[in-house]
Amino acid sequence: AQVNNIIQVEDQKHQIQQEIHNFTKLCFNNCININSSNILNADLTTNENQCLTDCVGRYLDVNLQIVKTLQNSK
Amino acid sequence: AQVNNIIQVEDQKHQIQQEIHNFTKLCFNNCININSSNILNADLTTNENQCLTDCVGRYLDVNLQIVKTLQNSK
Amino acid sequence: AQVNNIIQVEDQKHQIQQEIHNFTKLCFNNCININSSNILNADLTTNENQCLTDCVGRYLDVNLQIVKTLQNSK
Amino acid sequence: KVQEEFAINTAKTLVDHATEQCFTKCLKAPYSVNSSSLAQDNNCVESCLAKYLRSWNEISKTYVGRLQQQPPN
Amino acid sequence: KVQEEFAINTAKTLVDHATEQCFTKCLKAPYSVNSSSLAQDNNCVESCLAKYLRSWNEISKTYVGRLQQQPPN
Amino acid sequence: KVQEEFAINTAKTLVDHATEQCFTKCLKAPYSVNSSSLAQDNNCVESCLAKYLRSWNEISKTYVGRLQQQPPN
Repeated sequence: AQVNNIIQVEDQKHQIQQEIHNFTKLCFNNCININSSNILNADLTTNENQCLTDCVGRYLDVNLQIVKTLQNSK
Repeated sequence: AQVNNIIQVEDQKHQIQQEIHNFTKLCFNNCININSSNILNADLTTNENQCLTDCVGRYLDVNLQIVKTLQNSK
Repeated sequence: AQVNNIIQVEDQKHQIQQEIHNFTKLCFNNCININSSNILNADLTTNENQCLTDCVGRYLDVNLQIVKTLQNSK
Repeated sequence: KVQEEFAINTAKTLVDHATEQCFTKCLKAPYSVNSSSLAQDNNCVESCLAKYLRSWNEISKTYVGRLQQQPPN
Repeated sequence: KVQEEFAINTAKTLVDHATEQCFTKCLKAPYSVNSSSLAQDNNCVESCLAKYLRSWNEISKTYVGRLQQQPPN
Repeated sequence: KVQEEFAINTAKTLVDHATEQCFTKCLKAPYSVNSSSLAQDNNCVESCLAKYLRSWNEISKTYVGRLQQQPPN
């Protein structure tokens, strides 16, 4: 039973990690500007940081809006 | 044996559903115009509808053409 | 034991094949020019061939650079 | 039980794909939250979802119809 | 039997990827079927497939050659 | 042992995604190797990787914070 518990917790952790990977791909791609002029600059700017946070937040908002609309339409 | 049959049928249904998901992603992306001017318009136009049908049809044509070419080249 | 060995070798071959599929998708997309003017031309040009080879080579270089940087930062 | 799981998976994939598509089509970086365009974004998502579901239905019909004419090899 | 399945999987993935790439590169929305450009589209797919297969071979050689010089860690 | 495998998988996915993103953002076809811009490309990858890791951390914090406020249904 304990082994099953550990596996279940790890499984949930795995899903969350997977989501973090997906968000990073999407939001990095849309928020972070990589080009020859800012090379060697390893820090995120304030705007980039804010964009990443808002990107995740609004993605989850859109997801929630869609789930709610589908539940109400049943 | 009956359980195996049910699983096999469900597996085939699963593959077909997966294809429908993939086609919807591809063809929605290429046929449907979402922008601020047509928001709150939830219907598909005649052109959008036709584009979706042709998108699936011609994708399957390309797939068949490729399978046949490969079979003939063996 | 021998069965396990065969499965392991096949598994490694599977991973390599998977990488080849992924590289072909990425590098074909970036190196090969398909348009109406070069249809019926089934050969790769010298430039296209070189681009494919360099695409794979430099992708592996970037991968190695990233692995090394992460190992050094530990 | 297999069928139940199947229906849940379909719904889940539909929600995931619609979220991805409608987020990409309706919202643009830098995704600022206090934007005055929040209501407009929500309307766009609503309309996008409706069109996505109709597209899914249309494509199901087309694909299943084609499979009946000419089964996969 | 493992090896047979392996070869079938490789062929299947190759067909799937080539279909996806050549559909996207050769055909454009609205994908009308009665287009006078049907023959041209088919030629484009033929050429695209040939180039895709050559690319796959070229990349196999390059990748396997590199793995022999420097095995993966 | 499950946890070890988990950490290895996370690192592997991170490397794979960063390679894909930074290759695409820093290098352009025809990818010629003897280019005088080799050092510049490497610097770009270095900077891209650093930003990718910081983005991953930032997004982890945001997402986990949100899950704590409002658990997934």
